Amino acid sequence: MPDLTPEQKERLKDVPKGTWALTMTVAITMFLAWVALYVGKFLAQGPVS
Amino acid sequence: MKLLCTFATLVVATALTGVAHAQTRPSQVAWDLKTVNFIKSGQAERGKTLHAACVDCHGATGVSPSPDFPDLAGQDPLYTYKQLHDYKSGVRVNAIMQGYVAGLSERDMADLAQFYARQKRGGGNATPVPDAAAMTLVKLGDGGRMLVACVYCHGVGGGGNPGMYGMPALEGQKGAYLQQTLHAFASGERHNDVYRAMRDVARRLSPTEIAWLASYYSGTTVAPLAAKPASVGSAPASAPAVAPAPDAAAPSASEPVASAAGSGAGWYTPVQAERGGKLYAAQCAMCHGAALGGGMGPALAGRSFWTQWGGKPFAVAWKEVHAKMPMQAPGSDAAPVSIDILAFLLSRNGVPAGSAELNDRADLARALPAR
Amino acid sequence: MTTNIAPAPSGRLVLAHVWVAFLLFGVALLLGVYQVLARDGVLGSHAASYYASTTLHGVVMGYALTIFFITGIGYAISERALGTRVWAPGLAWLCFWVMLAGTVLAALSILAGKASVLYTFYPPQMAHWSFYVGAALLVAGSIGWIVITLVMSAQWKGAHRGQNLPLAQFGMSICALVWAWTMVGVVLEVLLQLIPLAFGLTQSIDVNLARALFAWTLHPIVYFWLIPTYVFLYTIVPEEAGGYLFSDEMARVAFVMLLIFGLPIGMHHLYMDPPHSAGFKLLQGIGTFLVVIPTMLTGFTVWASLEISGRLRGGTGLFGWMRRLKWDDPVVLAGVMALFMLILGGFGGLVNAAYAQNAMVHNTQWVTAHFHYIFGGVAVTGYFGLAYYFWPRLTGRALWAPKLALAQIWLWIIGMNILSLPWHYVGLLGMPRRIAYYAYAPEIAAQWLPWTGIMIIGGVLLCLSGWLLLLILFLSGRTLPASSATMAGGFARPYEATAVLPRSLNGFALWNWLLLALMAMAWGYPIVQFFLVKQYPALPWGFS
Amino acid sequence: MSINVYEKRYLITVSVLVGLMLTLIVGSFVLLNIYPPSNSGETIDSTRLHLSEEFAESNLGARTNPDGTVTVRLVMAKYLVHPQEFTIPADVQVTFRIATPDVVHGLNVPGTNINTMVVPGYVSQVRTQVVFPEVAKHGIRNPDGSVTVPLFCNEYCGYGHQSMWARVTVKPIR
Repeated sequence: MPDLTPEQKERLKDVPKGTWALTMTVAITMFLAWVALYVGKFLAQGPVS
Repeated sequence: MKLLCTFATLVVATALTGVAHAQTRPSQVAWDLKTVNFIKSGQAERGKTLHAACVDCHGATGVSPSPDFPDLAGQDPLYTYKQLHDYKSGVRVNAIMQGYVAGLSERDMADLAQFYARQKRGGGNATPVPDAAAMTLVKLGDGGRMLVACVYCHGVGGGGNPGMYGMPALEGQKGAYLQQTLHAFASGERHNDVYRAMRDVARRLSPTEIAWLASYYSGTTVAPLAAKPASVGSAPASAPAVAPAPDAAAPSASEPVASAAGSGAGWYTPVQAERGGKLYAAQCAMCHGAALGGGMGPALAGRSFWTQWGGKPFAVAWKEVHAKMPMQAPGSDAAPVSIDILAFLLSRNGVPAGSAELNDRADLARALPAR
Repeated sequence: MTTNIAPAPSGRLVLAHVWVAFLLFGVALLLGVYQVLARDGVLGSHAASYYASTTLHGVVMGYALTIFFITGIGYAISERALGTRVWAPGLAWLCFWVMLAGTVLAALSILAGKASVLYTFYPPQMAHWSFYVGAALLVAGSIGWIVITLVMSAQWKGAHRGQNLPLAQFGMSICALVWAWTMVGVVLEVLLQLIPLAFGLTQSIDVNLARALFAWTLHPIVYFWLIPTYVFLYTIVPEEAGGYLFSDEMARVAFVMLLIFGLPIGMHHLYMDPPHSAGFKLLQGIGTFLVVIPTMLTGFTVWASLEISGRLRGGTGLFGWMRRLKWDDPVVLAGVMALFMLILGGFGGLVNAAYAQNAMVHNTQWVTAHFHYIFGGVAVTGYFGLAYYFWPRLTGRALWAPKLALAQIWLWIIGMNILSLPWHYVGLLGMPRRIAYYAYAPEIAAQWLPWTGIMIIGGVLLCLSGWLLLLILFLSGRTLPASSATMAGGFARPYEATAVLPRSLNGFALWNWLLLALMAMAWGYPIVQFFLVKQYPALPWGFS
Repeated sequence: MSINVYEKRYLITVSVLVGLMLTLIVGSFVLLNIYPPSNSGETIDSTRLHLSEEFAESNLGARTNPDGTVTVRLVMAKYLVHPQEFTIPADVQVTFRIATPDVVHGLNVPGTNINTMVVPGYVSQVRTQVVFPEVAKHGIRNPDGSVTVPLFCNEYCGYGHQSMWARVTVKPIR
């Protein structure tokens, strides 16, 4: 653990909530976009085998 | 020359019977390793001796003296082999060639192919093409009509395409022959192209475009041909499930009938000329050329027609055709056959048609128009 | 105070590699502009020059730029991480000249129009033998770097018993292993099938075996290209941004997962190929989705490291730290932009990899848009960051104009978005790949024209940005006084204490065995089948 | 090995999302029989293709089978699709069987899932049902209500690659 001043520790208390929020939104958005394209265009175009 | 014509006609009967059968069979030549290596192993020297029989039509070194017969010099050996093989198997129909090829073995064909491949190509240097539109067709094709550019298969300048198997070189080829070939592909008369590759291209070209292309590749100027007379058995007997009917681009085989100046000036009926066209193709085309341009026999259209028969009584033409022709069996044609052929000849030289049929009694004394 | 700092010991070696890489990169960018203009019909229609250009563009970007840059920067990273000189620099130089000779040979063959078979070769269309020999030399030369990197790791671990191999060196060692495993496919194809056929020693070729071997390489080569950028994101960006690496262990886990999951999944390039059964395609399809996890893990860890730096610099609230990042530092900007591009680039990959959904986009421009976005947007942006970070440390001179470097990166990202976003859409419209000009019926091409027009702007911006990079690097090495940054500047320090790692996260033997098993399971039958079932080989064809 | 709690939650979420995607994919495979076109068992001697019985010149094009499904046989050869124009019905099972006598080609029809590689040595097979409204977005509407949509060669096969395509006319079922 790097030697942080108390003031630095105070600033870092919320890490990594921001990242969590950002990456969760990204992950879920990508998932929903993929499902939309999978169902909305791929399956809509008919079966394939 | 005489011997040749005689030989050719004897064979006609046998070839014609094979026509219907040959229609559906595809070319028997496939570019598998065995065939490609077999052709590569052809002996040009031995081919040279076999070539002796072909000199009359195809010239001493494979550069043909007559515009109706193709140059073979410098041609892709695989292509030459395939044409010979197709003639022998009857997939490609031509009275003369089938007669000649009947005696050739596959080894002979490979040797001939290698001999011709080593000869220097003939043909003039390509004169500038008459029209930019042809250049677009050659270099880019025409997307709307699904035409692929000629260069991709035949190479830049038509020099051939060694990267593909059996693609013919077009550069310097005889103009009339190129034109006839494209028309033959368009009508389906020639159908030894695998998977209709050339037929699907040719049927979409107009006669003017065909003339441009023939001019571009031959380096000579070729006049657009009225649609080729529908020769015997041209339409493929069993149309494939999706028979691409020749669309508007290739006009049907009706003859461009000269406008009859009143019934008196008319000499023949279009139907008669039509019949005559078929008979001409069967009996006379091989010596006088499918386009009446002449070959071994004299030309029967344009200047030679008018100097020989223009302004003279019809009887002169009648005696020449009915009594002396066909060359190998003079006078063997019945009167109606000769009359129909003459009607066709008149129609191709712009002599006016009319409502009354040409006949060998009433019209003998009438003088043909002069030009 | 300007102290004249001697450039890093192997500065010349690294600079030689990186300069070759970026000069070729500059040329390939010009070709890219030509292609985006040609396809829109602006420059008339010439199939021959278009396909030669596409081949050169692909070979340079996919093989030359990457191999030269990665090996060059690999030496610099290994030296800095381990604090020792590059092992056997003579071997490194020899390999450099072998790689250069191969690249020149292949490039000449392409420029002569004898090798327009694109960077994916496409047998049975055959190029001149010089093309294949050139490509083989380029790849063979890079083996030197693999050996050197792994030997340096082994030597360091020998001398530092019980210590964790520095993360940067761990990452580059994984990169070397990925490339060693990856190249097997294409090397077998080139040495055993293409070169013999090109020389006429054989007369026909099993096309589907060649495609399977190439697909073996075609996916993991992406991780060979990407891992240096991941090393940059994990070990350089957090330090440069004034923060800490969020988790050293998770970084190692991510690298190992990339190696293990990234290798045996190349069959998603063959989804539409008849010779492979739906079962094996599904097996490798599922494998492809597993490799999403290390990518997302990298995203999280690097964003968390940036969050630390942002908060230390006064950012508050859930996203306040993003505004406080060190946006004025080109190295940090490159890192952040690479992360953003990873999102959309990754999305394109999800669609391609989704088994049957590939039928929607296979061989359409969607695929081209995807890999421009992820290779151009993520990997190459990372290369810019690495170049800006190492230039002062290699040349002993300051970066010429950091502000201009920022502009160069912004220009690159904006250009890539203008180029690739319409490109994705045109792919969904069904526009096929690799068309030299619009030869279809006019009404069909009309649907794509507005978009391919916009793509020209993107292409031009990218080219400007690339040449701006060359200008900055050229002037940075020449004119200005010494920079204060020293070669000794360390890599990112971990935020949380990292205990001594289990042998498995410090060594590679375990992973190599596991990979052997996975590759046998994934590719065993799909490749061997071509020797079991009677095949009909194809004859060689030309491309003209 | 300590993993941060947020990171752990994030990884679990990502794993769940990946799991959902795989469920949708494997579900399509198992329930709807949707999988990439494969034909691993059917080799063919491409060098002698036009002499084969199925891919003879007269046997190409669209053909309605006794059971009402349609089989379209195509040959893709350097720079032409044979036949260049054919018609298929919408909402009917259509089976494409394609082969090549020369190099690797590929084909895709925008607005449909007809997409496969065509490689020497194997017969390619794609089964689908064309959905008329989707195809209509990409094609040109004909006076008789049918839509003509292009079929592209989508794999580089030489200098004529950009000129290689076919016209597919899709007839809606009344």
